[in-house]
Amino acid sequence: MRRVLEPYLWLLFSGGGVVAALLLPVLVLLFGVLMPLGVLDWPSAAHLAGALEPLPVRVALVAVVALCLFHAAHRIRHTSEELLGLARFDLPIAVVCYGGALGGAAVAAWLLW
Amino acid sequence: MTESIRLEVARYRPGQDAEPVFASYEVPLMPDWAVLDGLTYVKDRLDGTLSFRWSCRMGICGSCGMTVNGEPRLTCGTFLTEYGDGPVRIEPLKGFPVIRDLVVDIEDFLAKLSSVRPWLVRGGEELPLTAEYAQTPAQLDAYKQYSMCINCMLCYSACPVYVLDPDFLGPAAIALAQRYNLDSRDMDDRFDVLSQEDAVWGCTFVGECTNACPKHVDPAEAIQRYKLTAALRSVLPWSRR
Amino acid sequence: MIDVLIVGGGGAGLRAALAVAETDPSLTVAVLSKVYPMRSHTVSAEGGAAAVIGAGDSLDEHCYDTISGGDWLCDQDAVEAFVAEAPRELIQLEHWGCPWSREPDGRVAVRPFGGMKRQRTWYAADKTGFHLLHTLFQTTLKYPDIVRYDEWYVTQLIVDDGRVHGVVAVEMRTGRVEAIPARTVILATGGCGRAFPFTTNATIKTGDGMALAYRAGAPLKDMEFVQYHPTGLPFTGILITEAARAEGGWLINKDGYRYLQDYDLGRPTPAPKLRSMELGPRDRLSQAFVHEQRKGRTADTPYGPVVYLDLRHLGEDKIDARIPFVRELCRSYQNLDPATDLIPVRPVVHYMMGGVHTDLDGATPVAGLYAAGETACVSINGANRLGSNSLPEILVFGRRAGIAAAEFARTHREGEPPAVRSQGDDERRRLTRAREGRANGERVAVLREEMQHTLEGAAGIYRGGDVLAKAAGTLAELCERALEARADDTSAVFNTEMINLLELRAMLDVARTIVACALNRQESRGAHQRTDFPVRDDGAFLAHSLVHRAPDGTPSVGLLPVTITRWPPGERVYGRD
Amino acid sequence: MTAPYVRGRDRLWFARSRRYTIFVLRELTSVFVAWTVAFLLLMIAALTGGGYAGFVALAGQPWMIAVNVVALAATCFHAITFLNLAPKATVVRLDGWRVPAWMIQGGNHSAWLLVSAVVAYVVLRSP
Ligand SMILES: Cc1cc2nc3c(=O)[nH]c(=O)nc-3n(C[C@H](O)[C@H](O)[C@H](O)COP(=O)(O)OP(=O)(O)OC[C@H]3O[C@@H](n4cnc5c(N)ncnc54)[C@H](O)[C@@H]3O)c2cc1C
Ligand code: SF4
Ligand code: F3S
Ligand code: FES
Repeated sequence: MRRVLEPYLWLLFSGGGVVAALLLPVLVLLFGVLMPLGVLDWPSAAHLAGALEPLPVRVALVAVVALCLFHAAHRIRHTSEELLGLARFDLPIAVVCYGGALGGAAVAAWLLW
Repeated sequence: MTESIRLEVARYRPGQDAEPVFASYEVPLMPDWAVLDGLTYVKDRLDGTLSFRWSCRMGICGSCGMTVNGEPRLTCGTFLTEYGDGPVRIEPLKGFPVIRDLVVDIEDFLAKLSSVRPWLVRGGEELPLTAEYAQTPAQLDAYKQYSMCINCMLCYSACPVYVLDPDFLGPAAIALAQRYNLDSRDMDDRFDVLSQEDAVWGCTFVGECTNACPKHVDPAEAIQRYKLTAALRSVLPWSRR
Repeated sequence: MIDVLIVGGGGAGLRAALAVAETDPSLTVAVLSKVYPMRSHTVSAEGGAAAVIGAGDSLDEHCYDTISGGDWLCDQDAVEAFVAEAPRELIQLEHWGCPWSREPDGRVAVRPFGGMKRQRTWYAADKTGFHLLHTLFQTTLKYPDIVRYDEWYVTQLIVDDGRVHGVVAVEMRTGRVEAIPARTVILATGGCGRAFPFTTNATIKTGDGMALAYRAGAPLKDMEFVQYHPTGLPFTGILITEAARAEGGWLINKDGYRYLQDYDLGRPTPAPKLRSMELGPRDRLSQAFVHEQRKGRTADTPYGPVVYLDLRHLGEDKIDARIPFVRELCRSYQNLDPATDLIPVRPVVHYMMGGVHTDLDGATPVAGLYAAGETACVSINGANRLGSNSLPEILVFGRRAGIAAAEFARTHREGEPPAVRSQGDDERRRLTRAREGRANGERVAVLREEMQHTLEGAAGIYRGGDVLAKAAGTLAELCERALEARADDTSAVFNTEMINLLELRAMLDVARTIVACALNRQESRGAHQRTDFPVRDDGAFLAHSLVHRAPDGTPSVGLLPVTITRWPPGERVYGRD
Repeated sequence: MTAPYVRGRDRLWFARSRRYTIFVLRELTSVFVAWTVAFLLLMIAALTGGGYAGFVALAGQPWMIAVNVVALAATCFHAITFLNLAPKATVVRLDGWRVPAWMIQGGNHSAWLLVSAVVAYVVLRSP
């Protein structure tokens, strides 16, 4: 079964890697560091909520969340197996990792609708 | 008087040693001696029982790979002077069963190599032996780099995935499969063997294979390129070559 | 029982295996080799492989170049067969995937080479042998029926009643000694450059096949003809391919003078000119070096006198495109860059023109025993091989030997004679003795060095009768001492010390035939130059040397006429036309 | 007995060379990628469900800032390595000429800067 899945997982992983690379650093920089430190002012809730309003933005956000989480899930799966020598538990590890990613994406969709 | 340098050489004599032990030898430190020259000096003058493989001593036969101070190296192309005052620690290639001393078992690789069909596959069409298949220099360039592999196994030894999981098809075998895939005369894409959990999908892109390769084959690149090929082929089933 | 057992996994051996597998899949074929096939010495060949393909060239011209290059000692029927089949073989390699260098329109490219009147040398950059060997090896993987015995060392041919029945071999990994029965055996074990101290040859080139055949009663031929390549790196002996000169490199002495013009090799021109100056034949170039040295015009290094190969005027781009391996080798092993520095070079033992005497199908006088490749002497190389003739030779005659052996195996279906077992048992006892610890003999390396220096001193570029006679005695005595050589290693597993000892004994046998043949040939021809007989003597010596092993182990040399078909002996002319 | 020696699993392989360690660190950035996404989800939850002020207060906690500084470093490391490695999988040939890796990498990094600027602009432009 996994032979069939691997190429798809890898595509999701790679896509997620690109999206995470392009978007995440600036987002943590703004919301996680500069605004909490007071270097920049927090935008108003209304402004941000307004930015989230258009349908395409919401769809894109769900996609971004899903891809980034898939990226993380894929790497965590492989690295944990390599670091800890857990290759024989690949199936449960994979289920947990990718399941987590799917769950995250579902949460995002639920929040945005 | 010539200076000397100490070699610390891993010895494993089956039946005698339960696991490798180190033996120390002093050899002359000559400016143009490779590590291999140090080892042949030991064998010729100090201790005839030391076993290791070598042949061409010009970096092309691929038999003299060993672990030198922790790194996989071709010993005929690694100079003693690189190691200052020494000592130089010489061990068999990591990741392979040790037959004796510095000699490792590479049968596993040969089986893997055969499995990727490393020969030109022509779907029925064959020209008579009076004419060659045309191939432009650019078409040659498309695979040339991957045809440079000397099967020295340094990349396998450097790859943590292979060392942890010997079922992984591994860098050189995949690079050689790509050497044929990208050859304009070849008509196969070896998807059945390469797009496997233990084949390209087993590689997590550590990239050490490429760092270790003495012939600049860049197996890491070969593998990542095939991942893209295989992924596209899976998503777009009509995109077979 | 194996139908065709091939000893040697180099170009000749693998080509033979493919010939059998492709012509008659019902036969069992095995390749037995002391190293993994892709480690064989064919891997080191750099420059290229000659075969007529193109406009402006002809088979006759390739024949003529080969025959005159060989100083009329080639068998001309063999040369004609070789030249006619070489193009087909190189195209076959192309069809198997060999990455030959190409012209912009996609056809195979050719380059000039020493002693060749036309551009006919196919090349895969300057790793021709490497690509050729890996292509052959990988193609054999297509045939799971080709059984491989990797890292098995053959110690003896099993011969009974004038016919070969198999071999005795040691599996290096376990030390197991086995008698392997076979209907035919093809020796494809390569040359024996390692019998000399300074050589381009890999450490595995120890003349085993020649010694095996010789001990089994098959004669060796033309052993006195040892090729010195003019351009080896001084310490390692690593070869700087002739392609470097073909692409336009110059040989200069310590004063920067292109000295070859003083030795009847033509006038210097800026661009390379075929069959002239640096593109003269190897024997003449190596001899010129000795004269330069006597005139004090070579430079001194810790590893002996050198001249220089100058590639600087070719420029970085051409060097990288055509001879990248030369640059890689110079950088890694000599710490210099040919784009900006001169390369120190000196003549180095490179190739054995002689070998096991065979007919055009590789058959030796022992029934069922064949030989091909550098270990054989079909006699296309005569007194001096032309560069880039050896790779096509191993293909053409590897294939021919394969087909002939297959035919022999098909028509000789008898079972295994008792000799297989009994000779196997005897050999096992002998080998056990070779491995028994002997703490007080001389080390293999000491004996080997003495042999190498004896041989170089007597059978180098120039030879003299008295030195040769003395060397014959020294070598005979070394053979005795080798029987009592010291053995530190008593282990069965991967005992390379024992293999080295067996290789030494093989080289000693071969060395004795070289000296005996050189002593017998009282003339100078090609690579064999006698100081006491400085001219060619067609009246007495337009003949091959044929050397048999006498029962007491001494070589006995006779002569065999050369086959002349269309090219009567003439003067060798280079650089004058 | 002539059995070959097989070395046991090396539990500390990733500490054996600096390059292995860097590889493992690169892989572990994915934990922070996941964290960053979670953090942003928290914010979205606050925006859509009310409680934005609470989120702002939480984000201002010193430990939270510390975690996010690490996350910033990790995501940047991820971005640099990921964008640099991309040319390995995508060999671009124009007319037989292979586009060199540095050009592809340069293109990727420019895209990264551009996207970051656009995001910052959208977030920060005055309402
Ligand atoms: C540096 C260099 C460059 C060269 N360049 C060129 C060139 O450009 N063009 C050209 O035409 N020629 C060139 N030559 C010559 C040419 O490469 C060789 O003559 C040719 O490759 C010999 O091939 P082979 O198959 O006969 O033997 P090899 O390739 O030497 O193979 C010998 C095989 O026999 C096996 N063997 C030997 N002894 C035993 C034993 N006792 N038991 C079991 N197995 C055994 C070995 O394992 C090996 O597999 C070059 C040679 C050298 C040294
Ligand atoms: S890819 Fe490189 S390192 Fe690996 S076996 Fe081939 S030449 Fe050696
Ligand atoms: S080191 Fe190993 S994990 Fe992949 S990139 Fe090379 S094969
Ligand atoms: S001895 Fe051949 S590669 Fe080192």
